[in-house]
Amino acid sequence: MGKKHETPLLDELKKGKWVSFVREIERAAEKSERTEDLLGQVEQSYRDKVTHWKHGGMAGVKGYGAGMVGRFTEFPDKYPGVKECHSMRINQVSGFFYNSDVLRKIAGIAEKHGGGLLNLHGSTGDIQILGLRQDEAEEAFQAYAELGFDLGGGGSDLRTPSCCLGQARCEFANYDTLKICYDLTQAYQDEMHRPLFNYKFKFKFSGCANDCVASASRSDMAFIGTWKDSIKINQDEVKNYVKKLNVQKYVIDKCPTKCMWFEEDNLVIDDPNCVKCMHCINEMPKALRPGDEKGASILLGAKAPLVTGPRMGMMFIPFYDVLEDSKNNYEWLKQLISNIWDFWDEYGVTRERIGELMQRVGVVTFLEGIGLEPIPEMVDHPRSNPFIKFEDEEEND
Amino acid sequence: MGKKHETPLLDELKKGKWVSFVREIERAAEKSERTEDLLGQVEQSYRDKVTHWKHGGMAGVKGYGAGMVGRFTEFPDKYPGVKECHSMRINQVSGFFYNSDVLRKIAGIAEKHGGGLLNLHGSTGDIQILGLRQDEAEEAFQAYAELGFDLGGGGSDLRTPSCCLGQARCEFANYDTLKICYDLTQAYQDEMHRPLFNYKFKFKFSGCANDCVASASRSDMAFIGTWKDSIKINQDEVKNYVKKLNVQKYVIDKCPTKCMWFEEDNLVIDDPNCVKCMHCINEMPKALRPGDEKGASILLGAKAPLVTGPRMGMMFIPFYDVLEDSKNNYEWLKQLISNIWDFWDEYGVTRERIGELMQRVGVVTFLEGIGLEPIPEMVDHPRSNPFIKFEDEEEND
Amino acid sequence: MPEEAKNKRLTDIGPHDFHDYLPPVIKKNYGKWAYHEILDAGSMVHVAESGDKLYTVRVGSPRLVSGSFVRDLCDLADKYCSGYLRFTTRNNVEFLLEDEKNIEPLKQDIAKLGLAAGGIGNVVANIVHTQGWVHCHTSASDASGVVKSVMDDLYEYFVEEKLPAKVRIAFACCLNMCGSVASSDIAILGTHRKPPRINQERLLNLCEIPSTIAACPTNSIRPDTQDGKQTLRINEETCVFCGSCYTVCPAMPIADPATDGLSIWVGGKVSNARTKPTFSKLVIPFIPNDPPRWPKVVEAVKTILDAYKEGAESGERVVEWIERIGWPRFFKITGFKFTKYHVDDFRLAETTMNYSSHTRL
Amino acid sequence: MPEEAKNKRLTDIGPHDFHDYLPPVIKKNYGKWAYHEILDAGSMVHVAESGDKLYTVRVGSPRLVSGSFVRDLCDLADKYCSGYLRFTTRNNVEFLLEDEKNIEPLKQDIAKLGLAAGGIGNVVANIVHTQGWVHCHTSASDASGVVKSVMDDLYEYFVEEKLPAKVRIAFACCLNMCGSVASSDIAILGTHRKPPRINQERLLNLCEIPSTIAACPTNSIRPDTQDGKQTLRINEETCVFCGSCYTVCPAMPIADPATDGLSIWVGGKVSNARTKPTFSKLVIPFIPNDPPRWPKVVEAVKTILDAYKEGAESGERVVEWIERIGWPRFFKITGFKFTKYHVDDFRLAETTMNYSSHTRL
Ligand code: SRM
Ligand code: SRM
Ligand code: SRM
Ligand code: SRM
Ligand code: SF4
Ligand code: SF4
Ligand code: SF4
Ligand code: SF4
Ligand code: SF4
Ligand code: SF4
Ligand code: SF4
Ligand code: SF4
Repeated sequence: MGKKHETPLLDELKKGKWVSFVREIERAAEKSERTEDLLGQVEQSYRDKVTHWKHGGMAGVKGYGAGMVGRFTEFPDKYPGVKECHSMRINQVSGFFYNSDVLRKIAGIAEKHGGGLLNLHGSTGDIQILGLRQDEAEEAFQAYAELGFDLGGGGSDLRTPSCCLGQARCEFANYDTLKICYDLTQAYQDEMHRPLFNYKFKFKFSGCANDCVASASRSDMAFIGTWKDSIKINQDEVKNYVKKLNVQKYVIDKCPTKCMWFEEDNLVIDDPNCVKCMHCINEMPKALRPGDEKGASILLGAKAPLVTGPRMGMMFIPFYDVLEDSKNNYEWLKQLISNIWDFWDEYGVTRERIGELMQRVGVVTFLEGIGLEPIPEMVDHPRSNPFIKFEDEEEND
Repeated sequence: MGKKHETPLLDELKKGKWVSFVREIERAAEKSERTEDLLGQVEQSYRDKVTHWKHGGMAGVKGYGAGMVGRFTEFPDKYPGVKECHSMRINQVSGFFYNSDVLRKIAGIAEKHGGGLLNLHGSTGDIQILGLRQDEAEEAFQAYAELGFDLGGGGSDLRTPSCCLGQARCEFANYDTLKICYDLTQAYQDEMHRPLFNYKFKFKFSGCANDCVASASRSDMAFIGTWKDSIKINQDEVKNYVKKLNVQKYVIDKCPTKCMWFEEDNLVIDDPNCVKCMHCINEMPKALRPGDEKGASILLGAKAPLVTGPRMGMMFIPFYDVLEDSKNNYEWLKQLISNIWDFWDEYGVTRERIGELMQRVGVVTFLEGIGLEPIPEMVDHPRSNPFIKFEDEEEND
Repeated sequence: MPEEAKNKRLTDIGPHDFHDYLPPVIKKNYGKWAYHEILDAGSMVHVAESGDKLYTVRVGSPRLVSGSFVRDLCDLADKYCSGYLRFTTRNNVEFLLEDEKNIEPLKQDIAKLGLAAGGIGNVVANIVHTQGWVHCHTSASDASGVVKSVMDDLYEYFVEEKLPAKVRIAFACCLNMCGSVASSDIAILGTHRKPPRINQERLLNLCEIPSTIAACPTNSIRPDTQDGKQTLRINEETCVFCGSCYTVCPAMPIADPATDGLSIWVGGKVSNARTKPTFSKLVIPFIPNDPPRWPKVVEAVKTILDAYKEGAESGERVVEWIERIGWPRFFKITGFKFTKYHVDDFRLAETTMNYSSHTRL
Repeated sequence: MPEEAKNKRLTDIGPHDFHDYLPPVIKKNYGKWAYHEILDAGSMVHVAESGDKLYTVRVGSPRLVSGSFVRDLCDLADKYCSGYLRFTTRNNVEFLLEDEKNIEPLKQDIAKLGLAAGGIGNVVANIVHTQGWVHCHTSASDASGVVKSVMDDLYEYFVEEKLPAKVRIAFACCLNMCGSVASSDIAILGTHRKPPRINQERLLNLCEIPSTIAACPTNSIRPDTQDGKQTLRINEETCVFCGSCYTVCPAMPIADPATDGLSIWVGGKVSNARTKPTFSKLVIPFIPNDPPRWPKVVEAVKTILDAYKEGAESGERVVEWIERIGWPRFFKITGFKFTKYHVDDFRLAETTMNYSSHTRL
């Protein structure tokens, strides 16, 4: 089969050992004329060293303000197949678990209604289907819905929550990341599909401080598993590790609070001083395990650099008892979320993420607004400048 | 002898084991009526819980804009002796070395022309003589001058430089702090006595990173001794320390760059990774000594909190060869200082310290202004936000 | 699916319930895993308290895949693990096996498809990345092409555990940073170097003046009038080419073939293991776009990785290594030039300076 | 002094040359010291490469001293060390002895004068402080009185080495911080809590409007007119009571007997030993003035010192101890209350937050 567009530059990217995305576009193009045009346009970008997509343009399905990203080529005549080349975001399964049956169907719909190309997965966690036309959107959407899948977030709304695989396969998980991710996604369908926020809002759930879903740097509200009681130590296994690993150098000396040491052959941990960083457990998973009183810390405000610089999640709730609250349909958490969203709604400006709002109004004002008390766990250290805004009630201390 | 003013509150401060300043004021008051009034006024402040000094007012000697702080009481009728109660700043001897002869004379002048009270020393380092009247100032000044002492700084000028005792008694000193402090003070007499700067400017000189004159937090230009080559190790003495000290725990584990370890019984230091923090040398002064290629780091911009928050000195010159430059009458250093003062003069605003100016215009602009290149030693880490202001010349990199 | 549902338009059903896709061994041992062991860079085993074992074989993916690719995976899953598979948070594929004996044959089939088993343990993980010229309008560079070029070069580090610790590389094609660029061991970032060009006509139709002004991190956008019409003016002296205005206002394109390219960042980290999460820091301010294979970018990443491999102690992430040896030495070892661009000049710039006498000489 | 000099008015002669006051043993061994040993909290010996020894006896001073005090010291110096003595950078007196045998008799004479030998090694050093009600117009509290009260209570820690490391305490009577308050192990700071009161009449005569406005860290001062005359207005909502305006403009007094007092800070450090220099951090936002002996301030300092002595490992400065155990535990142990005032809200506030999941539970 002759190629519709010559792609000498892209062909260079079929060389080398790593699996080639060019080969993948070509495989999709074999079945889809529009993807042939996509190939052509990308080749032209490689030649011109510039993108050839127009900015924005609408795409979506009825009753939803989110879930699709509109995309139009600058050269509809040259590449008519990508005159419209929208992408559709399909909410992934918690933990990205699938079976072959459903995956084949997902791919099938992408081929039937789109360009046969998918992102597995997008950076937020959606299954992305590339190359849809607006007039096919509804049909594709319903096909996925019939398979039991809905659209993900987009625009100024709650973005598709995602999580690490947690208790499904990981011995480190301190709470059920898959379940809370699923439950909250279901609870906030309206907030996901109909953008009414000032800007995007992201939840991510990691089962422990390793943060395998990078929640601390990429979500407005990050849940990071932790525990309250003591690390469980299997001293026999410790002794086994000592045989093969320099435990002093690689484990103990790297504990951030220096709260562990050997007493004779036994490993001792000063648990009240442990910050649940996971390092020792990572290094000796057979010997050490998180305690029994498990839950999650909640960090707020992470985001990408624009406009005021990149932000990491800031500690707000040192310990949230996920399991207990889940029995109450997450009543406590939902109240907190609602307080946050209300405050954001009232005081935030357009295109201001929650982290930027916190920074602008000040953490204390934000805390008062959402009904939390300041605690030392929130700060790296107390203030070092003397410009204290005393208030009247304090006068007669 | 009956007391002129009753001081029941201050009398409470004569109790206790620590030497009492009240007793000192009283001893001075025994010989000085004005100091009796001082005692009365301070007692009244203790009663009223508020200072009773007026703000400012002039005091000084002819041809000098600095060296005295004017002070007037709110109650000249009640405490006529402190109607005027100025203080005079006498430039200390480098390293605060004196002998009994000169000290007695210094005290004598303070008693003859002032209230007989001194600060040994003021926070900047001056000998402060308290309780002078303007009409006595000239006489007191000349009396000190005849003793070989001049006034210190004050107002918007170069403040009295000060230093740790350095090579006079300390084995850690990497350059002659006393000499450079003396030489530069002499070189900049005009800048000290006739305030023409935007605000104050302070030099302080510490012989090593222990910074015994707290230069890094209290001087616009801090000189902190360091060395370029290797720490000298006396392995025999190391072995002696090992007998009495847990060297691994208290020395090696606390090295900030972890650049030292034992190889068999010998201590090994990866000197290129040593940041000359002094810790190991402090702990084992008999075993370890700074290298031979000695000099100083220069840090700029420290200051007290007002107006933009407290600042520590910022690394600008990792290594300045003090000894070599002193042979050239400090030609290199004086050029740098002149560049800094010129830039400050041109771009600084009134009451803006050099650290605040650097912060306001940006470090790179400041570097360009004073003729230095940016080097990685100046930063804790390179930028992490992506807002790079590329300039045209870089275009075709 | 019941009949009435079929005829009704389905909305707000939410994501599929994950329970439906968990393999039986997971369902049985959910939340009851005891420990894991890494077998090699391509496989690991998780052992449950019950003694049950789950074997995982991980396979690199380009993330942008065809339906055929998906079916290839499904075929292998059917053949070796009852059809169960998952994707990782970094877009790798994981086959979930109950039978250890299937690992080797599966790996052979994987190789036959031209794919690589790997990515587990102390490896270069799959590069998290974004759309680039394939789909986005703001990109300063392509995404997939750079990633492919780099991964070809680092292939050995994906398929074998040869590094002191995990190395996470991320790519984003513009400062919006849809990848994890702000906090990766090594990050590659699409970078513009010219101010946006204002299209006065389109501006009036397409853009909201206040939100465009508010989008600028450096306050470089001011309202203006031209020929009596309301428009915007850009202060080119202060513009930092971030493209934020273009994101909000399509009438201010910023991409420029002659001056766009990439910057390189290192030393970010998200995990809380040992040290707190930290951002990536600039090491190479700019490398011009050089498609199709961006050799200088590839070389830069390799230089960093080689220096890291050579210098880091076992268990040290990139940032931990650099902080131990110091940034001056990092620049010396890699040969990268330290310039004024490396000195932060944004909002919190002053907090990035060295306030101490600590320095290597 | 030559005749002509006597008749000429002397100016710009600069400080006395230090060489004139160095004892012979120092002159001989200048720059050639080999090591030192601390003999007890009041004395130490420095040994030169030549083998020569210099004994130092350190004595606490209130800094604000009378001529008689100076003569007392001089008499001792004459008796025991040929008249040589010096002051330290923290205002202690040091006698510089060549003969070890003189240490004990000197110490006895010191005791007779009601003075204390001490301050060397792991002690509470003399408190660096400022003028207070004795001489300054901005003070929110007295200086010497608070210092005396605290030192009486901590006396044993000055005369004996009982602490894990050196503890530096500093006092400043206002936010100008003429003492080292911004970077001390424990700091006591005079603190106002009401906005300045503007005296309209004096304002016009005494103050420069622009520099007064510029003096404000929170931009709380605005130009205003009253009865047609130019004056200033203070935004009391944003004023942080720093007194900076009063420093520049005498017509805006801020001291207020009813509301002035002290705040307590900990964990600052200037030396570069081990860790970089760091600022003191707020622990008690406010304690009302309670002369003559400020019992609550004394108690607060003692509480901190006791907790430190109990909890720190040998060699740990206060900040190193707190960072090891964490601020939450510090507040728990001391019983101090963590309030909204502890959360920074000034310019760089956001850099003081905990951006991690690290937390003690
Ligand atoms: C598709 C996706 C990249 C990918 O290749 O995977 C993506 C693509 C776009 N992102 Fe993103 N973002 C994607 C995940 C992210 C992430 C990562 C995450 O969610 O974990 C981030 C960083 C985290 C964060 O939110 O801070 C991210 C930060 C941004 C930003 C900057 C937001 C900010 O507050 O600074 C923008 C700009 C905007 O929203 O206006 C943006 C905007 C965009 C737009 C819509 C372009 C634009 O100018 O409006 C891109 C559409 C590209 C296209 O044509 O397909 N994208 N974007 C990701 C969503 C797929 C999915 O649903 O799974
Ligand atoms: C006397 C002395 C305190 C003492 O008891 O020792 C002192 C006393 C005053 N200082 Fe100071 N400062 C003294 C050392 C310091 C230091 C410490 C140092 O130099 O090492 C600092 C902090 C370091 C620094 O410079 O940043 C210091 C930072 C200030 C400031 C804040 C400067 C700033 O940039 O933020 C002011 C306010 C001003 O200058 O307007 C100030 C202002 C004052 C004034 C002149 C009051 C005023 O409002 O103008 C005080 C006069 C008090 C009086 O009546 O005697 N004083 N002042 C010290 C000078 C004695 C000497 O010459 O040896
Ligand atoms: C499968 C996955 C979770 C998922 O839900 O998909 C996962 C799985 C595991 N992670 Fe992870 N991590 C996964 C993404 C991450 C991420 C997120 C990311 O890279 O974007 C991080 C944070 C990265 C960062 O800090 O920048 C992450 C930081 C860790 C760490 C901390 C490493 C460190 O020392 O900093 C550990 C602990 C360890 O390796 O010892 C860890 C440990 C593990 C363990 C050993 C947990 C376990 O017992 O099962 C799993 C296998 C490790 C491996 O791959 O070597 N995982 N892990 C993700 C695989 C991504 C991939 O395909 O490469
Ligand atoms: C005499 C004096 C210098 C002077 O020119 O007057 C001095 C003298 C010595 N200092 Fe110092 N330091 C002196 C003020 C300082 C200061 C400044 C200050 O306190 O304002 C500092 C910085 C304080 C800070 O970090 O906040 C200082 C931080 C040090 C250190 C670092 C301690 C640490 O681990 O952080 C050492 C090293 C040590 O003690 O092991 C040190 C060590 C020494 C040695 C052992 C140096 C030597 O070999 O002679 C001297 C005797 C130590 C002692 O007193 O225990 N000196 N030393 C000062 C005595 C002040 C006093 O009367 O108490
Ligand atoms: S974040 Fe923790 S619980 Fe989740 S997969 Fe990673 S290591 Fe396991
Ligand atoms: S989890 Fe981290 S902080 Fe806690 S004991 Fe282990 S290494 Fe230390
Ligand atoms: S700063 Fe260094 S050289 Fe100077 S006295 Fe202190 S320890 Fe000695
Ligand atoms: S001086 Fe400091 S950095 Fe250098 S080896 Fe000694 S402890 Fe380490
Ligand atoms: S990083 Fe920028 S260019 Fe790339 S997909 Fe995201 S918004 Fe588009
Ligand atoms: S590119 Fe960025 S800095 Fe430049 S005008 Fe637009 S928003 Fe402002
Ligand atoms: S700290 Fe303030 S009140 Fe005290 S002497 Fe200095 S300027 Fe005066
Ligand atoms: S006291 Fe300080 S904050 Fe208040 S008005 Fe004066 S300068 Fe401004």
